[in-house]
Amino acid sequence: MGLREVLTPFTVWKHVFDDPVTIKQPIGRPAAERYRGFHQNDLDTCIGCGTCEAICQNGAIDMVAVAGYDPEKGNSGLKPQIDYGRCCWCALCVDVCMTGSLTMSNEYTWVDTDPDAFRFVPGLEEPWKDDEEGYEREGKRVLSGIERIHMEEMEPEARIGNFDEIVAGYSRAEAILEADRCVECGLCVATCPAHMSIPDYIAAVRDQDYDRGLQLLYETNPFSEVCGRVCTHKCEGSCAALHEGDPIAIRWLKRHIIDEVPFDRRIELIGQPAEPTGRKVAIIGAGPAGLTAAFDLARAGHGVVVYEALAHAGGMMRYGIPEYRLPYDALDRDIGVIEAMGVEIRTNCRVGRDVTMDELRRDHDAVVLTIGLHMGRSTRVPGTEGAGVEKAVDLLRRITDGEKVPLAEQIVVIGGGNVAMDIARSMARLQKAEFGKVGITLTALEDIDHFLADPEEVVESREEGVKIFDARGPQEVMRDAEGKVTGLRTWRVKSIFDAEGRFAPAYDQSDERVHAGSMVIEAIGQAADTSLLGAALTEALEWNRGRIKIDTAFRTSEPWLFAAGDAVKGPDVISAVADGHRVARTVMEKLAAREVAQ
Amino acid sequence: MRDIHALLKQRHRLGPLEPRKGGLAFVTVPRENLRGLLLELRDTHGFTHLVLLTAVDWMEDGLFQLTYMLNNRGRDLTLGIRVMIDREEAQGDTIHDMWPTAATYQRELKEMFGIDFPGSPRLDEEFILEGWTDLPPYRRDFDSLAYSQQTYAERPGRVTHDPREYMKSKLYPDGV
Amino acid sequence: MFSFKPDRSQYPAPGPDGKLQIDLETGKYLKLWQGPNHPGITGNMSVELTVCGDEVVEGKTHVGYLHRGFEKLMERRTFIQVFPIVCRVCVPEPDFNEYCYAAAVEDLAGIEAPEYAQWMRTLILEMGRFNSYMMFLGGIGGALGLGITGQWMTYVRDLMLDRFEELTGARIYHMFILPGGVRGHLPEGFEGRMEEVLDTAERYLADIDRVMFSNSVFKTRTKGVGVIDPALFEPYGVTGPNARAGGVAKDLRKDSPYLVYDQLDFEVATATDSDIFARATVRRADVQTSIDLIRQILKKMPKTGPAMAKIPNVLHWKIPRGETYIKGECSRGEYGYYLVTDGTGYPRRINVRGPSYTHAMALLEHLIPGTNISDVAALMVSLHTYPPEIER
Amino acid sequence: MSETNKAKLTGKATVREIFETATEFEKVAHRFYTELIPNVSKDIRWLVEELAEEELEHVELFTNLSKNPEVDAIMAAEIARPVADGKFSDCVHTPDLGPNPDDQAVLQYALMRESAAMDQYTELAQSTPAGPLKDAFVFLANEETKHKAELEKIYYETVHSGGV
Amino acid sequence: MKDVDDKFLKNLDRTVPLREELRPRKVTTPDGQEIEIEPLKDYFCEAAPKVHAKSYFPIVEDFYNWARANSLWILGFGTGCGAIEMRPLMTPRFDAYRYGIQWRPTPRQSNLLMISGYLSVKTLKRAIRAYEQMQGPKYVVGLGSCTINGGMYWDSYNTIKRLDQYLPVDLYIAGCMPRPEALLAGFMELKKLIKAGKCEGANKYAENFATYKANQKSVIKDWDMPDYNW
Repeated sequence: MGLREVLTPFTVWKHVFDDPVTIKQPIGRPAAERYRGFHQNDLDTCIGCGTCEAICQNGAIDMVAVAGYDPEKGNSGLKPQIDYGRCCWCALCVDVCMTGSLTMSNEYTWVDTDPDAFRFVPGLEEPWKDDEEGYEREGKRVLSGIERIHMEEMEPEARIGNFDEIVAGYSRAEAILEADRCVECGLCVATCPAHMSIPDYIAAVRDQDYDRGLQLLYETNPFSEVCGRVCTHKCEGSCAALHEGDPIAIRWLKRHIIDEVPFDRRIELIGQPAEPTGRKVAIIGAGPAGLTAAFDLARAGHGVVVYEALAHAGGMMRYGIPEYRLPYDALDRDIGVIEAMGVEIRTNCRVGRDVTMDELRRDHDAVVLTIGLHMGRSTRVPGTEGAGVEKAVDLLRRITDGEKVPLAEQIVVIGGGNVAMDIARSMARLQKAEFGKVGITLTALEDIDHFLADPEEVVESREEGVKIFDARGPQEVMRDAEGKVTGLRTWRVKSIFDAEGRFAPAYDQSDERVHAGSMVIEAIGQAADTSLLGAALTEALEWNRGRIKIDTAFRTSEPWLFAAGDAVKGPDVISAVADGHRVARTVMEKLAAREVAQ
Repeated sequence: MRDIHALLKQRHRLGPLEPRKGGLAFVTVPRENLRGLLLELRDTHGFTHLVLLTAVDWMEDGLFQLTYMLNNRGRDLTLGIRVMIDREEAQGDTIHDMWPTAATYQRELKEMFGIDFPGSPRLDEEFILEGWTDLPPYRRDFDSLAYSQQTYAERPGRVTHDPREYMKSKLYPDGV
Repeated sequence: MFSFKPDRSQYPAPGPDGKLQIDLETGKYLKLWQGPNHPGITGNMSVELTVCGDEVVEGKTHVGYLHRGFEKLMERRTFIQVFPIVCRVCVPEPDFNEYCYAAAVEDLAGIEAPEYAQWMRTLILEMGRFNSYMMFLGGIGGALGLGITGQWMTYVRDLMLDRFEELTGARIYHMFILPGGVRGHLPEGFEGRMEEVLDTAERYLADIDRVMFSNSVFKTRTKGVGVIDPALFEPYGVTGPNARAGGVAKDLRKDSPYLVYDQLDFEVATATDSDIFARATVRRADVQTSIDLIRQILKKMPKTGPAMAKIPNVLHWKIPRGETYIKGECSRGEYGYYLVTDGTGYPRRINVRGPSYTHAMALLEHLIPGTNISDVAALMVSLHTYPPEIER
Repeated sequence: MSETNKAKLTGKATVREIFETATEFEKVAHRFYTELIPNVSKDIRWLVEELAEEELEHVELFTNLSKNPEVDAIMAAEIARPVADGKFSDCVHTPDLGPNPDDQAVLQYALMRESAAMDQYTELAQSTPAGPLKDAFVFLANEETKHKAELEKIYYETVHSGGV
Repeated sequence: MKDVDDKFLKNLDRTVPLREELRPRKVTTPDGQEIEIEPLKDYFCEAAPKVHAKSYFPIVEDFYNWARANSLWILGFGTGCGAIEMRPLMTPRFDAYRYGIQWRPTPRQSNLLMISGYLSVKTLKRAIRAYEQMQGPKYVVGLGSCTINGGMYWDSYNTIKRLDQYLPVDLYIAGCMPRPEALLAGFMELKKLIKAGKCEGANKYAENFATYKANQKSVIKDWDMPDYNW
């Protein structure tokens, strides 16, 4: 030990005149810009999906109801309440948030004598509510997938000219990847008219437990194979994932489950119907509503006869939806399961012609009317009377029946709904086969943003060579001297809806156009053909703006008659299925009540 | 690693070598072969560093897996040696004579899993827990949350709602 | 010069059960608890000393005061939910837990973190190492009554915490290294502010050299005290700076390069005496290495790039059955995570291998007999042990 | 509205007289729809009933207005908000009502009537010098346009977007 | 989170026997005498704590409170993670000393016990002893989520969930862990409370002594101390 070692430490005395490093005002010193401080939530963006609650490893988050926020489509109305007696500020809730509404401020001081005070709903009234700084996740969500797994489809060149199914369906690996994206919030269930257990069957896909998946499907929907292809999938419009990416392909996953379970196994899985009750129910119309009701009633042991005017069961699913969207064998399998439950379907049996309503009423304990909308509307502009002008629903029916339908090299379609797309694309296929090229012009009142058709239908139609003229109001079907159709004269529609989305058309007469074509197809509204009721019953029934009046349980004003489906409610397959369940329940309640009475 | 495995296999009943990336591999041996294997690895093959000793509870199979992780520092090889022992009469062979530090691991295993290592020093002394009367907590049949809820009071008054059920109750209470 | 060299042959020997063969009631021996509430203990743990005069004849480490049952809690949490709690295993250097856990999950799930994330992780780990050494240098001075080192080093550590805060969003538990990558990118101007901190640190370290390492009192009290015989390194599982102080130039960053250490240029510091002083100087040299590494990383790391690899939806992330062990060189030695998965969404077992586990238990208990009571604190601090990683 | 109707109106000298004449027209329309009710099938009777109801409302409105001393102010306020006619005219082709018309035919007929009335009043307003009389015609044209717009909405819902 | 398994039933019957060296017994002293010892009684005082009455004159009490508020001496017992954020407070950058706050090594010199986060059962026992050894009036501050409702260790078998069941808590500071600045804000709030005479934790402890003891004993199985030990 030398003197040097004794003295050296003293050299740091030089710092004695340095400025102190002390922070003068430490209390409330601003934290870093990214600091993970107390939570903030944009309540108007928050959809109450509860993903934050699910990921919180501390069990710090509760989903609670907050005044002024009610459940609606794709929004549960619940908001996260955070317990700062649990939170660890890991911000996984922020990272996983589906909408990005949950963030953090850089506020960090909260002192209280009451331990119960540390619970709050961010976004309501906390002092740091409007803090700009604080932690937000960088970029988009990374904790759950944003991009939808691509669905393999036929190329436009390959699919035009035939009626083969376009969509390939997911492979197992693809389905698992897509199912993996689901966060199981369940917001979609309320939106689905049939309230299918969507998160549960997606979980079944993930677990590769297709048996369970199929059972889940059949609990709420006997037309899962149909819906897996052509459902309007409103559920996907309320999917939490759509806020920062693509919604989960719920429809394709449903189809995937069905694709993975062989037909025989299906019947095995859903099990045998209950013991026969001896009760009989007649159902008029073998469409989705009627057959769903038939399925439910048959499973409960009731005898069900379905009367169908056309040659095959399926209703609009068969006669309205073209084969390239819904192959007939897929539909046949769904109907096959229903028939396996003991449902008798009498095809080519038109009520009012082959059997009367009175007979049905006499021979059955209840009659359910599910006749759909099979009558096409006409614009009735000048020139629509006569040859060369057809209605879409009629043509689609004839195509399904394999009839030869009138065809022209250049066809003008009026309408912007799914039926218009269906007929345009069907005719395009026939044209391709007949003439080798497509010549379809589609005019619609609505502008492209307000089309009633699904966006993908519009895209695919265009891919297939359909020329779409949106916002054109039909004025006249032009005919030449011999009365042959030469085209459609239209005016431009400047705007079609007012600010509230109500119909308020404004035409621009100066922008007139003639769409050439030797055939015009009207694909606008549809109506129910209620002539089968007969004059007396029509007079006896209560009506509601052109439709048979029903109550919430689908009872008509006649105690023995029930009505459901498009004819009374609409507008799609899955709604018809939901109606079918509901009407079946009402019928069963009535039958049970009679049982008790006797 | 494969060379050592091939060499050892002649004298010990080794399972197949399960290599992972970065000089790491796992191998299973029967309990009676363990000490001999460890000795040989330590003295002949340079696996002188006992990285860790721990157990995995395979409750469904009625087994405990003891994992002895040895490291050869010179060649940067790590070998995880698995010994499966019966869960009901959980007993292992002490190796504190080879690595004194193993006594600590064995004390922990005794306390946390209830695995006995006869001959290991201070085995029955309390290590981490104090006054513990329940099942050894790392056993999988010990439910931490249930124990916690039965023993310690939580702050009451919290309620949560499942979004799906909540929407059902508000939008379609009768199910349709 | 005073030298404390007791005659060990006079001590009672422990019996086969490990218990000391002494009769406390003879009055010759006294039990003395150092900790858990004691300024001369590292964290919340205690050493039960049996003393004879001011000479310690036996020391037993008692831990468990911080036991939260992490390994049990991890088994109850999904793979993403484990992420927030791993860092709590070690308070002063939490990032190693995050890295080891993330790397273990990535290994078993077959995910590769992007390059940017690898660099960022390295940066975070070096910043954490720097902080840990600041704690050490402050602590070792404090244990010997040299209060100023603690004051200075805590200040410098706090400057680094400010950098941590702006980078990761938190001061202590950064929770920045997610399985799959890291949570974000460097904030703007970070390099400049970091350079300021490193400059300040170097200035303070130069003062530490003068006030501590050149201090005759410090040298006298640490040189030749608490010597670990290098022969004990293997049996007692001594790793890291504690082993390097005894001439074993082993450093996992060099020997088994992980992250981007193979692209960085650094030397492994060693010493020969294996005493408290040597352990302190090795760490002093390591701080400088960390400072250099941080500078190198900031210079070499890519400016942009994805921070996260694509990972499955974390809410139902299942990992196939398997087991792995991920290790790294933390400021105290070999830190490792042993992860066993069983194909479900929850880990089957996670075992944390903290270097303090061997250093503070078997090794410390071996070293204590024969020391002076006043040296116990310094000895314990010199091993650089953090109790939470012992009991978890 | 025929030329005779137009002639009836052109001769009127006071606002009150104009309203009384307009009321007469509405009464005629109301009678027409009321008589049509039994002729249509029950499922579309709601439509004809609604039309009759609307005409009756107009009758009441005009009657009340013609008695109201504030009529000028009310009219001025109303015509300050001109109602644009969107000329959604693909439906305004006089249909052949026949003995048992369907809903579309009834709607088309009603639209045609409202459209004609609207044109009539507009024309009269244009040919009348500024003053209370012109205001009265503008007001009436506005009323008919509003009514027509309402009908157009029903038409669109029934014919165009009905069904799918 | 996994749900609670109903099948799991806690083993409630077993109690931990008192350790050998704490049992009453006969020993021989170094000078050869045989004496009876009862360690638990010999080592500790058994008198229960008493409620400390306020001064009759409010102005005197106010003065006391002012004095108490301005000398917060904290027991330097780092019970959990939060302790690491107290270190900056003891050093120049945040310098809590300027507010009359300092850290003391022994309970006998302290009047503020900071429970820095979670408490394992083993530490709870020491914390209770430390608290009971402190001189009144004394205060307890709970740091972070863990002291409020269990924090991230809400399902741990070894940590308590609510500190207020075992010790009278005067103030909580939210955070995991709270920053030094938040701690300072907490101290300032505590000072305000003390000055207003609202920090009656020690008296609360004396008044509800039986309840606190029952709660403490329900989790500390290894109860090798008398009910009150100071």
